[in-house]
Amino acid sequence: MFEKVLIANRGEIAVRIIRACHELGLRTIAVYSEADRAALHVRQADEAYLLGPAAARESYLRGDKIIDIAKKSGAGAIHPGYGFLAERDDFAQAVLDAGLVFIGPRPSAIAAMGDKAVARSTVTAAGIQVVPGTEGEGNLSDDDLLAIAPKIGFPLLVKATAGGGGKGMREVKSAEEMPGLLEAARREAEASFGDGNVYLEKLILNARHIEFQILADNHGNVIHLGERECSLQRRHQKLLEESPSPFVNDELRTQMGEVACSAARAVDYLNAGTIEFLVDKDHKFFFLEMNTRLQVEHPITELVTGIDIVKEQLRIARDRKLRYAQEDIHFNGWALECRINAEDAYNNFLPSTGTLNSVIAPSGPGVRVDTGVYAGFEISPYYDALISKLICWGETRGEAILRMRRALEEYRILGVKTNIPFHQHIMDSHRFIAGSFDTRFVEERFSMDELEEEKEHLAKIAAVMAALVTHRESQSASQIVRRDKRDTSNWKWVGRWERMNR
Amino acid sequence: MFEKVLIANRGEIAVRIIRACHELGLRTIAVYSEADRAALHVRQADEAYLLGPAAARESYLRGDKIIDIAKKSGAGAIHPGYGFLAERDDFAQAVLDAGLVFIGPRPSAIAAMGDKAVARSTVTAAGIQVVPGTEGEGNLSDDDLLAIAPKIGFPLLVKATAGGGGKGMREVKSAEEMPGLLEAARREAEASFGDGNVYLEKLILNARHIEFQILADNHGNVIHLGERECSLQRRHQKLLEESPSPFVNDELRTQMGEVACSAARAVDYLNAGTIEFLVDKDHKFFFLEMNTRLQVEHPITELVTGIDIVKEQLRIARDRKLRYAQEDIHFNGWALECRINAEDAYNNFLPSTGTLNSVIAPSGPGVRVDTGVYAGFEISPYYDALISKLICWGETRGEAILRMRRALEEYRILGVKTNIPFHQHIMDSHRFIAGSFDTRFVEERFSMDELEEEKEHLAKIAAVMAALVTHRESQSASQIVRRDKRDTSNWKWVGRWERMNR
Amino acid sequence: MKYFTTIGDKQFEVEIKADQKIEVDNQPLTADFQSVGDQPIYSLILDGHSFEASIYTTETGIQVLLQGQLFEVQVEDERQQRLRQSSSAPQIRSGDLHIKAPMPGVVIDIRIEEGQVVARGDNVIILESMKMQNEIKAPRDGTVNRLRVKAGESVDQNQILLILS
Amino acid sequence: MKYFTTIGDKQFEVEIKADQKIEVDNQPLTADFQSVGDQPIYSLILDGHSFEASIYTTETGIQVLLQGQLFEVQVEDERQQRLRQSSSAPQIRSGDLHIKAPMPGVVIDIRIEEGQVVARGDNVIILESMKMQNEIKAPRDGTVNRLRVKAGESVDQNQILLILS
Repeated sequence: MFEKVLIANRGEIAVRIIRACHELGLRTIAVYSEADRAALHVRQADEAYLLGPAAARESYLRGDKIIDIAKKSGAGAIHPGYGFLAERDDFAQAVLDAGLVFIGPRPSAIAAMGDKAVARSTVTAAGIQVVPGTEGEGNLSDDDLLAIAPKIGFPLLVKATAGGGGKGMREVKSAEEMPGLLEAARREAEASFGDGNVYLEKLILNARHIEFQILADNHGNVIHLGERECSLQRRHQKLLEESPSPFVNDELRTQMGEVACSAARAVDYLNAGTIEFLVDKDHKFFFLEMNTRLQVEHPITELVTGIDIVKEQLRIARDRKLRYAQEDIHFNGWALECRINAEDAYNNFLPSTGTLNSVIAPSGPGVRVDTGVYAGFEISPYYDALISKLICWGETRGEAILRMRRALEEYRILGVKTNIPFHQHIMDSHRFIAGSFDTRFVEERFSMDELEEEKEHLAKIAAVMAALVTHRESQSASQIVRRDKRDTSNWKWVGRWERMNR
Repeated sequence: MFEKVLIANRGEIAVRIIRACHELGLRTIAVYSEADRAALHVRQADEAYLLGPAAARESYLRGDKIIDIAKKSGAGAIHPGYGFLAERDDFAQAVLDAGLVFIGPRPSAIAAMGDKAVARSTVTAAGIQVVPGTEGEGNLSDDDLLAIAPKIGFPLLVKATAGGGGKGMREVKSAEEMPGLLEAARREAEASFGDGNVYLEKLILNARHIEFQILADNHGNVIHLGERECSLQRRHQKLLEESPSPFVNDELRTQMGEVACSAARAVDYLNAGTIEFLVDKDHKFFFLEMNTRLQVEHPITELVTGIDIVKEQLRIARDRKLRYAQEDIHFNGWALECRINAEDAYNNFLPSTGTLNSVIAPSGPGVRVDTGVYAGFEISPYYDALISKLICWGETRGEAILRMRRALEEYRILGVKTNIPFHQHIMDSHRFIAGSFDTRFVEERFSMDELEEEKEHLAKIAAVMAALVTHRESQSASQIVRRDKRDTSNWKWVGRWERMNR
Repeated sequence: MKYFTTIGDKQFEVEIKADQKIEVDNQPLTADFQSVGDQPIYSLILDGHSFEASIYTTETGIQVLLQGQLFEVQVEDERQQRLRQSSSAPQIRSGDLHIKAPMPGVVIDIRIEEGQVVARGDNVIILESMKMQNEIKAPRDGTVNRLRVKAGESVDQNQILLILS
Repeated sequence: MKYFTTIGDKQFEVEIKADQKIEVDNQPLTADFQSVGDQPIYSLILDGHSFEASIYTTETGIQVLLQGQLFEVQVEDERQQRLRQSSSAPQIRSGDLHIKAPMPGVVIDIRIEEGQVVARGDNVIILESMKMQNEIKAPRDGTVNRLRVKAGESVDQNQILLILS
């Protein structure tokens, strides 16, 4: 079995995987682009090889080069992380063809779940309810889609069949605006995935986005590790996740968990994966899609189950039997994850790039930070904006929220703007605290400009600080003049002094 | 009940307590010396008041000032942390007299356990076996001690009755050397505690230092949270602790835990405390002393029991009943703590002071860092050398060790020398991995100069790096000269260039 | 030294005296104000109350990020206030406004043409960076005077995208 | 450029060529060597193998702290090696040695007197700092030429404690 793992990724997830490997005594190989020579995953791995220029298509998407490096360096396995090549069945197949272990599902399962249209028909055949829409058929023309749309009903969603992460997705409110939005979705899908195919899905109102983590071994065992609540999104990007969901009771969890395991079995799934559901206000749930890889938000499940998912991935890839049966999985406490992005929360969440001048990460009991950056590292525009994941555990949801509040307040990142203030507002939001939110909450019922009443007195403090900074700047400006004078001869000093006091 | 807590301490433990308070919605008051204006506990607390100059006796030991600040600022309670005023019964009494809550035991319990001679007689009366020595009597003269010593037998220990932390302690191998060592111990005890009293204790060979965490509420409940293995010490200073102890089985744990609870009951104990035992190679155990306060190494117990000890302290101080009975306490996995000190592991562990230029703390699953410092903070010579506590949890002892290894390797602290290399050597030590060590291990059977075989190839790497640094320095030195020339006029440049090339 | 500060519709008068003594709206307070670790983070202990904020000076004022809340503060000293008050008419906003790229990226789409009239908040350009498409909005009403980029073009941070007049 | 390095009884010849090419004992290797974040931390990728070390230049050589292991490395270039090899006799250690305080603290005890002969490793002074008593040892054999501090005295870092000759 393999003793050396190549990690075909960068950023926090590459660091996360390296840590798991080292803790299992496995050696690690990093790959990196020219922009990432100083990145943490390169520094921490046992070996590191340059892939190419910064642009992903010339580096982290170069599956051929990566397999080549794996073979030359004696890696026995490749872990793809998430994003980049993680859900490319052709890459997974090429890894296997090269005689290496792919730490993830079989290529057939990636393919079946990767085409969202195929995925829908596959799980429907297994008796699983999907979100109503264009069932089972890919490659539909615009004319077909425009004809089917009124039968599904508006509002509906146009989604890329190869999609993920909200790319190539458009919400359509009426038949009139559909042609333009179809075109935009196809264009974005083509640009993002090299595949302009789209399908339609009914837009379920007041829905929650809830997903189940599953693990499947090579010996026929499939278990789930409970749910993650991922409803807090902005432009279809998840921002904050929690486990368990305040919306899911034991009965619903058992039902949904069983369906999640069935969906995984339907594609003969192997390794870690996630089944995403939409849940309506009546607790009715619909299969949305399956992510055939490690998920960004996997740590919250780790904190409530005590299971290290990445280590389980490695064990499964080494052909081990799962160490847990479903009845061994117990949920303890509550976990929240805030995705800390280099985005200006006060300026329309525009990405922010630059060198991190200072980073003081929160720590202490119940706090975990997964990151790939450090003070002195440069946040470049080439990759996504995720700086770190701040994960807090508490005995109860209340404790987890209070802990997250203090952790966010402790977190100092200087050099780029971040969305930490956004998360602080969420943690103060009465709706969030009450657990009453859905996928539209952030965009429709949340504002960064609202000031909680108990924070109104801070305006005065801000005014004092601004005055003190202004005062200090004017003082130090005049001090520089005064300091100068000591270096000059007396007659100069007199002249300058007189000019200043005129 | 109180809503505002004054923390009469500094450094990592002040930060730890502030975090617990904030997570319970309590407001916090920091106190600080002139050396600590920029310290993390001052930055994080809701309020902060200056005590006085850097020296502890003019700041953190000024109980009168601290109580005064508590009263003026409306604090309802004082948490003393560890060290400084934590085990001063007169301070605890003064806090109560001022109408405030002391977050710790009753003054009578502090007094009973604080005088080690009284403590020994008290627990002996409760039927608990103590380390043989001068029982129950304080204030013994040198003549008395010299007369008793041969009856106890050599080697023995001279210990300060007011002692702790290895101060005022001397090991005596023979009657001949005893007078001089007695004098040294008394002098150190007088300097450290203002009390030159000492007592004698038999030196138990091949002993392990194992302590039990206990919690006691104001409603008659006393429970223990299992043991901590603290045998890895240098000059009687703990360096690395783990929980559970590889030496303690379930039966011994139950026995020792019961004795620990009895010892606490013998002094009508309240709040969190620790009973220290010496355990000989035959699993026979002896009461050593009780620490009537929060212990530095409390986090390892938190990680294996899931109980937040500082929050329990606050709840107990608010007169709540313990939320756990003894049968609710379960031990899960294994935890290690490395004390990261500003000490040069390669130069006789001499303290190292200076400004921290850069700090990259390890993070990720199972890693906790408790600290009071950050990049830019100055480590001053006024207080102890503890920079942070690196705590790792694992499902098994093996996983915890492997995780600690990778966390130590990730940890970067620049600006002062640290003992991180010491901990790295320990984690590589076969004896430590096998769990076969006692309190003498570090001093007698451990060397920083030993190089594990698998690290021998690193010498070549070090040589390459040293050559590259030398090369770079010589290159950049010549570059600086070249850069200069652009700022000077041509004739100067020619002259300089000629001089250089002569 | 006296400073007049404005945050939205709130105004505070801050007088800075010697030895950490200040007055806020004539209320005397003790202010221990320090920057932390040579970074634009400031710690303020105001009559014993401890606050910490990131503070940036921008073209439009001083931004104070305090407990997750961003305050845009205008600060004037006495001389500046006198000058402003003595100018008879309110200042008329005029001149060209350069709309710059807030980050490096690729221009994906241009929603306006030269000569077009735009309103504050209109999307003018879509810029792709960090795998996200970002809408650049007009910061005020105006006419597109010059367009300086083309769709598909790579731009650096702070590169001028268009000029609004 | 060729460098001769010594670590204890091991010797390595490191030749630095252009474009990340080096030779170690005539074995050609590719070395990508960079400092990280403007700190004395260096990342080396040597033929694909990634190492990171803290490196300090001291009076006695170069200290490389690598995976918890401290290596004291002597580095000479060709010219320095020639010079050393051409000097007929081994260099005689001579002159005064200033023993300095490694950290600020208070002198608790002085174990020697002026004129006393000490051996390498002897405790000469006890310095209290960070609540700990620390033994200052003689770095080599010698005679205490001058004692510059008294018991009870506070000293700064690098203050001279005594002179050994």
